[in-house]
Amino acid sequence: MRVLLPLSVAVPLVAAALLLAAPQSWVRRGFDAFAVAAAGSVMVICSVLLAGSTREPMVYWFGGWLPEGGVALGLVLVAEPIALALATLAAFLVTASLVYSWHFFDTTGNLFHVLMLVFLGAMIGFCLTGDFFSLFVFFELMSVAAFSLAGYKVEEEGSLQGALNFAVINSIGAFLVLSGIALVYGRTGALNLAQIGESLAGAPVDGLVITAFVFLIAGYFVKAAVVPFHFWLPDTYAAAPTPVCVLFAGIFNVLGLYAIARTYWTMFDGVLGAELVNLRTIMVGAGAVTAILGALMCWPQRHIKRLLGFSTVSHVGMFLIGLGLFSPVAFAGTIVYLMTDGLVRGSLFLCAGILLHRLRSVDELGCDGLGRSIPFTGILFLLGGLGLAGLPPFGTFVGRALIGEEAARLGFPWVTYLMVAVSVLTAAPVLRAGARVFWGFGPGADYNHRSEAEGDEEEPETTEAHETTPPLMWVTAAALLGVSLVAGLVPDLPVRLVPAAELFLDRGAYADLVLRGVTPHKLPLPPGAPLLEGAVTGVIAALAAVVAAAIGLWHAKLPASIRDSITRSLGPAFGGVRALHSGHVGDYVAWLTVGVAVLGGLLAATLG
Amino acid sequence: MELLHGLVLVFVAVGGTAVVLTRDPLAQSMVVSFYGMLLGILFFVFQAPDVALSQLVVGAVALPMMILLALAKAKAEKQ
Amino acid sequence: MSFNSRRNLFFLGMLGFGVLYLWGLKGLPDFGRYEGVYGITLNKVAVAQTHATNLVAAVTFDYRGFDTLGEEFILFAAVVGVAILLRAQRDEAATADEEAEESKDESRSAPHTSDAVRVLGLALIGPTVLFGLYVVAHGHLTPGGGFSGGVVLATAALLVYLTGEYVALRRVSPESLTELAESVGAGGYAAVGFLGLLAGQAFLTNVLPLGTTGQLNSSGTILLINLAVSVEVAGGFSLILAEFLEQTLLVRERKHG
Amino acid sequence: MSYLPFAVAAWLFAVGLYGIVTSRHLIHLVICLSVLQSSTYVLLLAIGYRTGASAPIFVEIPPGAPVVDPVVQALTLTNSVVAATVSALLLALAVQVHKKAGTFDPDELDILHG
Repeated sequence: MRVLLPLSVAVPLVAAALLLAAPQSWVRRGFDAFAVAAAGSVMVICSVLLAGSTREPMVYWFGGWLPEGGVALGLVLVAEPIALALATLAAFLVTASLVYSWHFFDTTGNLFHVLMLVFLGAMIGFCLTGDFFSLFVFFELMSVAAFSLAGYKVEEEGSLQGALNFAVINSIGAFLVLSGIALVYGRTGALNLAQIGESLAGAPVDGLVITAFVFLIAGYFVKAAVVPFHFWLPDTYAAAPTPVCVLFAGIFNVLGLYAIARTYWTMFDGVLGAELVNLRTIMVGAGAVTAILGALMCWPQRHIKRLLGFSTVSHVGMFLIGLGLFSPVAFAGTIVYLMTDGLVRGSLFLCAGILLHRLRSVDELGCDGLGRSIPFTGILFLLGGLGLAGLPPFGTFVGRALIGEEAARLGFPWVTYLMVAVSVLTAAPVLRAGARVFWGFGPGADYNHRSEAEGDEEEPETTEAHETTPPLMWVTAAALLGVSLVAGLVPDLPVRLVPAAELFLDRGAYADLVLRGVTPHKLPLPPGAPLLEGAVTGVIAALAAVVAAAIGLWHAKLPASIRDSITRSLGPAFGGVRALHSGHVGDYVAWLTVGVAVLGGLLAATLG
Repeated sequence: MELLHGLVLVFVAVGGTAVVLTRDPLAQSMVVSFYGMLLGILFFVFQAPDVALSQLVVGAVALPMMILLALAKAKAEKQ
Repeated sequence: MSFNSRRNLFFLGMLGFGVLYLWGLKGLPDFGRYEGVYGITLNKVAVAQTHATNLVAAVTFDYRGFDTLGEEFILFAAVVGVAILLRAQRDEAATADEEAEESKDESRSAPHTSDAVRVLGLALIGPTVLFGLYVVAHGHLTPGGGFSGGVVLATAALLVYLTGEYVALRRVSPESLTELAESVGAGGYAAVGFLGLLAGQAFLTNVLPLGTTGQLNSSGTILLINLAVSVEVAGGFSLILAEFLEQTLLVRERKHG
Repeated sequence: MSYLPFAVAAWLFAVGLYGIVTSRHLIHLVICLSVLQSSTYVLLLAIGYRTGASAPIFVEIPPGAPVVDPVVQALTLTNSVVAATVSALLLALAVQVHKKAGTFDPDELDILHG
């Protein structure tokens, strides 16, 4: 059982190396089958480990270097349920993407598959490692694989520019993280997370602690795409290959948030814990700003993948709120939310990929009504939109309700309303686009939409227009939606997650497990809370999203006075915010610098 | 020893600034090669011969080479 | 944003950023007074435990060997990425090849390389390879190892290209050769990890005989990993240089041909 | 004096960022990123330095002699080689952008906006 831990990382990496060595004369299907088999077996390994870790968390020391006297000499993987749940999700999404791309790329060669497997190995290593520098290494590995995958479509200018912006910003984020690691190493002389936590605990909060924390948070904010570190995301998502987008939207961003939780709960809780109230306010605030800005930016988009990119930004903001509440229940809710929501967004991207396959475009206006021939994809797309809004029984409503309740208990009663409003605002443009493309609702394509921005620059990923959709494409999209739906039907899902979240948030238990091999006590399941209220809210949110989508489609029919007042009051601010997303990498880096300064200022003012 | 450290550090700081302020990439590839060498010396002074060696082969040779090749490639395509 | 407003925004942010960073750095121990427990512990035990005299190699390839495996794959992924990005132009290269073959262009074999440069380059190849191998093989004893040695070896490959033997080399298909080196290097590292598992120990355990400290044949798997890394690094850098060079040469040739 | 190495690291970070923000050439921008990265090396090695200690190589020094921290060196060593390949990846991206857009100037790359 324990030996599966190193294998979960080593298997995908070795498979990638073997695949690169495979002769180019192999048929394309050979590469496909090998890659799917490798990713699938990693998924099995992760699920087995997940099941095992809920009974008993484990650690694995590489090279047999066990810690001596509380000092870690070597590197460690830690198997605990939350980390493994994310690792399993990563393996599932990679497998699904590889199955989906079976018919997708009309290219030969194995390089795409090689990078996908490296990406998978990096994500699992990132989830499981208990070492500070390994966290950075796998961060880099994930990023480098992601840069190359994002720029995969070299014949497209947008894809290349998006990848370049992505690479530059994420590299700067990585250097911020590395500087933070250096500062912490200078203070504690340790790289093991648990050991650092013990070394920092109880020390006074000083400049070094605050700066290191800000650098780490900012670096991971870049990855998670929190405002104002988010600019790279829509550029990249709009042009990256669809199977890669699924991974980006489903898991890549949220791993940034996961790293923040890891960083805080294993290392900084002992020193910053006394100021938790202030920290909570800052995190929830950052999350709220991100959620609102992302939701507003969804509206003017007509490029469907870019629209889904902004909805990712917005939902990351909501996850950050859940995470930033720093409580086990909210954390459990966040995990449920981000996993089920990631599946829904992944499915939406896959539907957009089918559009690209059949219609050679993902421009909402350009495809007006053209999707009538593929109604089944349309139904999946609309269901996905409703899933974003949190319609029961999609698992999304469970997570949202849990975060909302806990936020109210901690003194943020507005969080519930904000989250419902934001999910309505992100779901409505998706529903609008779906209704227009697949059923031709709304005024025709010649109707003068407010957006003149990027339309159909995107080149199709397959060489010719296709008359049919290969079954594997929509089956994968349906599978992702289905899993999200089933998750919402599991009775007491959040309740089952709360003990795992409590373990994650317990710095002492983590250190005992890693440094002294003490298995934590099994925590009792808390009483199940009825989520009836959350379900009702979910239905209301879905209805509101449908209404908002209808307004989006037919807003020309609104009385002129209402339209004018909306344009007057929101127009200039809207235009200003849109103009900030300039596609200029220098602008993005300037904003990043400002973001670090603001975060630093806030933390210094409240904690220092 | 103290003086040596200070001197090399100042050189590195000036070198890094010079790399950034050299706006023409062709000239910059020369400056960055020199900067790579300065860093190598600094690491040697910091008692890190391993890092110094890899910095010399990478920073002073391999990286500038790649820059030159990238520039040559772009230029060749333009013609 | 205009250039000036972008720069001003940056300066504004940098003011806060800089103050924050300098404030953080003040919390570090004074320069030269560092007493980190990790390093101190390793200084005491590492030579006895690994029989490597170069502590940096012991840390890189043994204690923190799993990290270095990750780093190896960063290199691996970056090289595959370069191959992907320059892939489209390979089609053009193929077209250029055909054109050249049709016209039987003699200038292909040695574009713009004077004889003096060729002789000098050829003469340098041998010593460079030897030096690279020396650096790799002594990595566990003295400064060097697979990372720096691998780059030196790649420089030898570059000399081959520069002296105009490039086209000759192309006949043995450097792409597939270097790709093979990539996977052998990265896969070989992982294989050393599995060696530990086969011996019933943890992944990446140093299970080979450690030998006598200070001897070339010592320190067990550290030496093996060093070799795997050198293959990986040399292959990776050669592939990158080849990808860039191929285009430059071919485009130049096309123009002349 | 004891603060100077750290200040130099901070300076390199700031200068690298400045170069990226004000860059008008993508290849220049990639090189500035490598300057930024060198900041982290200087910081790590400066942290691990110990006055009067030798390099952590026990060939000509007796066992147990004071040496500088080997861990930061290991971290920097692998990083510096890997970083060069990542720079190569960025350069390849820049070259491809130039091929498609016909320019290296970020100001003229304007297809991604809104």
